Amino acid sequence: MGDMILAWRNVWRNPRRSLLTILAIVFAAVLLVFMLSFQFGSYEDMINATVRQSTGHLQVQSPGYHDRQEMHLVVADAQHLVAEIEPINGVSNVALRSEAFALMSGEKRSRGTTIFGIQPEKEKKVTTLPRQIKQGRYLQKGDHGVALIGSLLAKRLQLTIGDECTMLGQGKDGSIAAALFTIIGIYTTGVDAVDRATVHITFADFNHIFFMEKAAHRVIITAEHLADITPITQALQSNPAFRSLTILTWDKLAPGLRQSMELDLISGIIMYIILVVVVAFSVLNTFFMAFFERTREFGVLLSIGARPARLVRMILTESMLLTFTGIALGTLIGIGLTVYFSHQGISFGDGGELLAQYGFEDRFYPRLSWMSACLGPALLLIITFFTALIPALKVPDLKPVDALRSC
Amino acid sequence: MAIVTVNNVSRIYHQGKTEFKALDDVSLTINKGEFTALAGPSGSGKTTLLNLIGGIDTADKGTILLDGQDLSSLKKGELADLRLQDIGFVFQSFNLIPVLTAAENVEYILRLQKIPSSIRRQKVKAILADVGLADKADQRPSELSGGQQQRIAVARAVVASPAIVLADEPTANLDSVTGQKLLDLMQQMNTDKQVTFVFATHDKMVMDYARRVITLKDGRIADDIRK
Amino acid sequence: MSFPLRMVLHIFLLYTFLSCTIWSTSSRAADTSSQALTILEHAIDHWRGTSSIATFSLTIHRPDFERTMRMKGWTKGRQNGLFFVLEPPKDAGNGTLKKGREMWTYNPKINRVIKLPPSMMSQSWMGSDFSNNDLAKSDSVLDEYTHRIISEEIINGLTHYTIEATAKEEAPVVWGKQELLVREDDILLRQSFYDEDMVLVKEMIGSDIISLDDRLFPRRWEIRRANKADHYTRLEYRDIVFDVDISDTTFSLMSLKQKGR
Amino acid sequence: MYIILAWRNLWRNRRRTLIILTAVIIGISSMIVMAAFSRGTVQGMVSNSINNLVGHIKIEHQQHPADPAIEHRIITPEKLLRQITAMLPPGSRVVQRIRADAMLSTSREHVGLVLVGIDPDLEQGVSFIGRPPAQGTLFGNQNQGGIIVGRSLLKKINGKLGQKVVITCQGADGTNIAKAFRIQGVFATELESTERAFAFVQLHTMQQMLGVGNDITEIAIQLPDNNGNPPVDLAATTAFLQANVSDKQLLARNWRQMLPAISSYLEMFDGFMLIWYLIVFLAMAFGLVNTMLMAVYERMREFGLLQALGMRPGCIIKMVMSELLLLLTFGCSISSVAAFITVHFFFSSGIDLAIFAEGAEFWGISRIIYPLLTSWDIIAANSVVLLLGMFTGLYPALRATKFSPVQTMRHV
Repeated sequence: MGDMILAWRNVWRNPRRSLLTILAIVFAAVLLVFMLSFQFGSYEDMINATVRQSTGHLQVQSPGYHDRQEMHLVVADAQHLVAEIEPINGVSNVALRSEAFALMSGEKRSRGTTIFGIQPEKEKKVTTLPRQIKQGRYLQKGDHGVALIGSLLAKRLQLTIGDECTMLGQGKDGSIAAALFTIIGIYTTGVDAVDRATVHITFADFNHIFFMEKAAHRVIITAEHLADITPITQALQSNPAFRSLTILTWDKLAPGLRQSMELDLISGIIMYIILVVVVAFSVLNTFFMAFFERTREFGVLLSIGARPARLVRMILTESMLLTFTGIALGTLIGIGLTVYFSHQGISFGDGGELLAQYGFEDRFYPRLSWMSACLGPALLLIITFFTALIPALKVPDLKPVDALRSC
Repeated sequence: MAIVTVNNVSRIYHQGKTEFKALDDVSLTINKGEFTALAGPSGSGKTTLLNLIGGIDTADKGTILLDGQDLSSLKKGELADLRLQDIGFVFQSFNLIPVLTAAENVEYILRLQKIPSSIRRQKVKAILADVGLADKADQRPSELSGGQQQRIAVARAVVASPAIVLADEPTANLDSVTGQKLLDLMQQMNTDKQVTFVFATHDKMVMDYARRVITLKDGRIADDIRK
Repeated sequence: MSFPLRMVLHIFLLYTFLSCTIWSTSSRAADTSSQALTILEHAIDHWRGTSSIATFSLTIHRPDFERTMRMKGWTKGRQNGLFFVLEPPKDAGNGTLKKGREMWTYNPKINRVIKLPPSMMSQSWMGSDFSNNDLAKSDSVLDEYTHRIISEEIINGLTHYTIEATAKEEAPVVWGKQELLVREDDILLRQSFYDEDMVLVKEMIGSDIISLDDRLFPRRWEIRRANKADHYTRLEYRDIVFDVDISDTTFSLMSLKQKGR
Repeated sequence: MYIILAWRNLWRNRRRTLIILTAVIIGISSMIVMAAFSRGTVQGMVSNSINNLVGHIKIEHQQHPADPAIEHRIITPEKLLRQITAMLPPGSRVVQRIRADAMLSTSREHVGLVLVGIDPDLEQGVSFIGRPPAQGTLFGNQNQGGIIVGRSLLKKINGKLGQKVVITCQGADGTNIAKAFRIQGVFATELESTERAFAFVQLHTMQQMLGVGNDITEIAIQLPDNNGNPPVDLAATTAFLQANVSDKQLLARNWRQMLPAISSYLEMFDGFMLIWYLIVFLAMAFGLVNTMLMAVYERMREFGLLQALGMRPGCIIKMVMSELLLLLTFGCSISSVAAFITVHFFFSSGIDLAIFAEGAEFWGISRIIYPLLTSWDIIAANSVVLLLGMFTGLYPALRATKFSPVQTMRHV
């Protein structure tokens, strides 16, 4: 018969009231766990979407290339570096990519574009581009003399599948780089800048045309998980082969991305705090009622010699038991729900198409993590604790005689 | 030997602007082993006096010594400890904690005293047997009759061997047969274990049982009769 | 004109000039303006001739590499030019046609003539420190600027005029001013480009004056950005003939395509 | 009668009523304030996009969207402009523009951008360039050689007011054209990308430069202001224009067609808001039911007595419900006023997202968010709470009728 049991029994003195209170907390906990998992999940999707479309989780570049994409700022022996990177734990894919500014010309029109040299078989694992091909097909290993072209650029140059286009630019050494390509695929990413001014060719073609020798502009590393990025970075930094190179992580490669997520998270957290405060006020009433209807009992307890602090502790224990039950139940249900939907995914209906355009999955998958499972319940716990404190702290003011007299 | 010494105690209640002297310069002494009743009509100040002796109310004037200790010199926490160690309470009604069983209610005070659980259990068992409710140990107060509840209250009051047990109208909500049984029990405690009892009551039966009856009137001692 | 005679003339001119500056500073501006333009026109015409056919090498120097191309060029007047790469083999056949301010480029690998759109005009020409614009607008220093002689100096007996060309208000040129150093015998020795705040941006320096096709001529030209010592392009003439009769059809898209093949 | 009784009953336990009232007020006012901010954000996004040289309706050559070359232009638009103006509701604004890809060069930098020829006087209230520039001035008619560039572009080229820049572009005849301009004004917009993408010159200067006479590439139409809401008859007006312009080469599109992503987001937005209302309401509902239950149980004897006196269960339900209705109405009105005050007094100057500037840019939202309070949101939030709140009140009300007179009278 510990105080705990006493408190637990007190909780169930008015089962209906306690149940409703617990339900309110369960509701808040379920919602917080699920929504936070959902938010974190979508952040990971966002990171992955960006990462897939362009940056990768990590990149190795020549110093200065990130600020000014000049042809000659290359990672010299790129293939050799790939062999160094691939065995590192947590690395799921290493792709080489080069890019150059060049003049693309169709029959009548010309336009300055960015040409990407990619390794199709490796990019395929990380890029959303194959899914965004609206006409024709994606590049394949061994392709030669063929190009993928953005849909807006295609319209502008009046090109379609099977048409020839020419490309004129400058090689790494400044010499003239020119080539003739047959269009085999047209993509729409939904990002106008990409669709309007980019062309993709194979890495091998690029190397040949732009006299890159063994070099590449970017070594793009994709990690298994976001958490692997730091250890991979450390592994690279300690490797002498990378000493003269720059290692950049996704948040530096896409600076707006992190802030955009922070912004979203903060607005989310404001919403959650409002929610929790509303729940807390609902709960506060229960706590107060439980306190007032037992004033006389507290008088008896004080009379027989219980110290006020003990009673405060007892009341807090009761409230917290209620809260804990709610939070525990809610967290469990929330986790269950999250796990279910993390397999099932949540469809956004019509919105899905919109998202797909931007390289997102048309289904969202909430992702359970320690953070998403604990953050909401912890917030709930803290706020309800302070809520419970309000009535509990009235005990020391209680005079036994008055308490005994109250009905 | 004096357990309680009340010296020139006054207690004034304020109700709005009007003053009400519940106790007016009262002095008395209660010795160990006494079985005393504070009598008088409603508002005569008997409950106030009982509360003052029990340390759950404080005097405006005068001193109260309990077991030689001046109650007014004690802080809130010390007062609570004093009540815990030296005083047992029995109230008119709603005495027990509804969520605890009979045994647990009795045991609770021992827990507060931090007495080891083995000793606790023995003591509770013994005292429940003494009050004749050994078979009701695991019942909740709501499952007990009024008389049984008061017996448990008595058990709780005496289980920690306090210097004095204060009972405020313990028989008020009982029928006369049950009330008598309760008084028998307390009398037995008094004779067998030398527990000192002080009652605040206007029940004639209690006064009959008492060996000393102090009658209060308008906050003053009108009469003090030892039988 | 033989060398000693030229020298005498020079000294004479110098004295006259100096006395002019002393006596009539007020009338100098108008005078030097037209004089400066004349000097410049002569210099540019001297450099290019009414027409020319030249072979030259273009060396592009960067901190981490150096590359040399051998080229051949035809020019006619101030408007027309045609250039081809002869060596190295991987660049051979690449051609550029300039007509007025329009430029076309030809690449033998893709066998196409492509007109350079405005967006490409600021890109470097053949990987050098010349932009396409530098080529297309090479004579803009005459039309788009106002000129004055800011100093004259005699070095080795030859007067060197420093001409300041300030961009006209409405002129579609990015430079705030140019400073050109022209020797009295119409040889352009240096052309410096300044931004609007009159801070030096890049410089083209001629050196190694030799006689080519009976014309004194700086054989070597270097163009470099201010503050970038190991970042330059060097043009060296191998041989050049001036004032030859070149047909207008040479400067056509057809010939750009044919000559490159 | 019920209302007075209900009012008095409500205040029998002041603390309890105040607490649940606080919960309701926090709930509803935060619903509305959050809605105002979200709507402000979205509205900002929409108006940014519309102001971004899109307009409510745009008319251009049908090839121009895909291939914005100068040959896909609107030839001699005077008659067309008159025709269009006649077709539009009064108060509409019609502007003509000409745009072309161009290269902006200084002695050190070359930047590709879209050069737009505008009539600055007409652009006021139609696009961002109609606003007074951040620095410098808009060009008047006499000034032919002025150019207005974006703040970010100015920073990128390290330029200053009065500096000369050279614009190179392709003329109508295919030749390269270069022309010098002086930076006369600097515009600032919500989006950095816009500040880099556009530069503006006088419409006729650009027409002259390109050699196109009076031709233009687009006509943008701003429909009359509809209290901050997009015009309702947008689609119809667009279709009407498309059907009735005499030149069949032309294409009329409204912003919803031009900005499908924002448009579909906007369509989902009201749904999102309703979900948010529901969630906050649910959080509140548990407290509501609990409070009403307490209020009912506390008065068990009273209800028993009333029934014993012959009150019918329907009346008891009515009694409880009117208490709840009163509580909710009271809460709703206070919250709406509180939300109104919050939005109009505390956030009248908006929230500055400067520290998240890049993030805001990423979402395409403004750096400063101004809350937008609409009657829809106030009504929707209040009705969700009132309707569903009354629904939750049914349970305690029904409980109250279940107290049998005898049973409750015995209960102490």
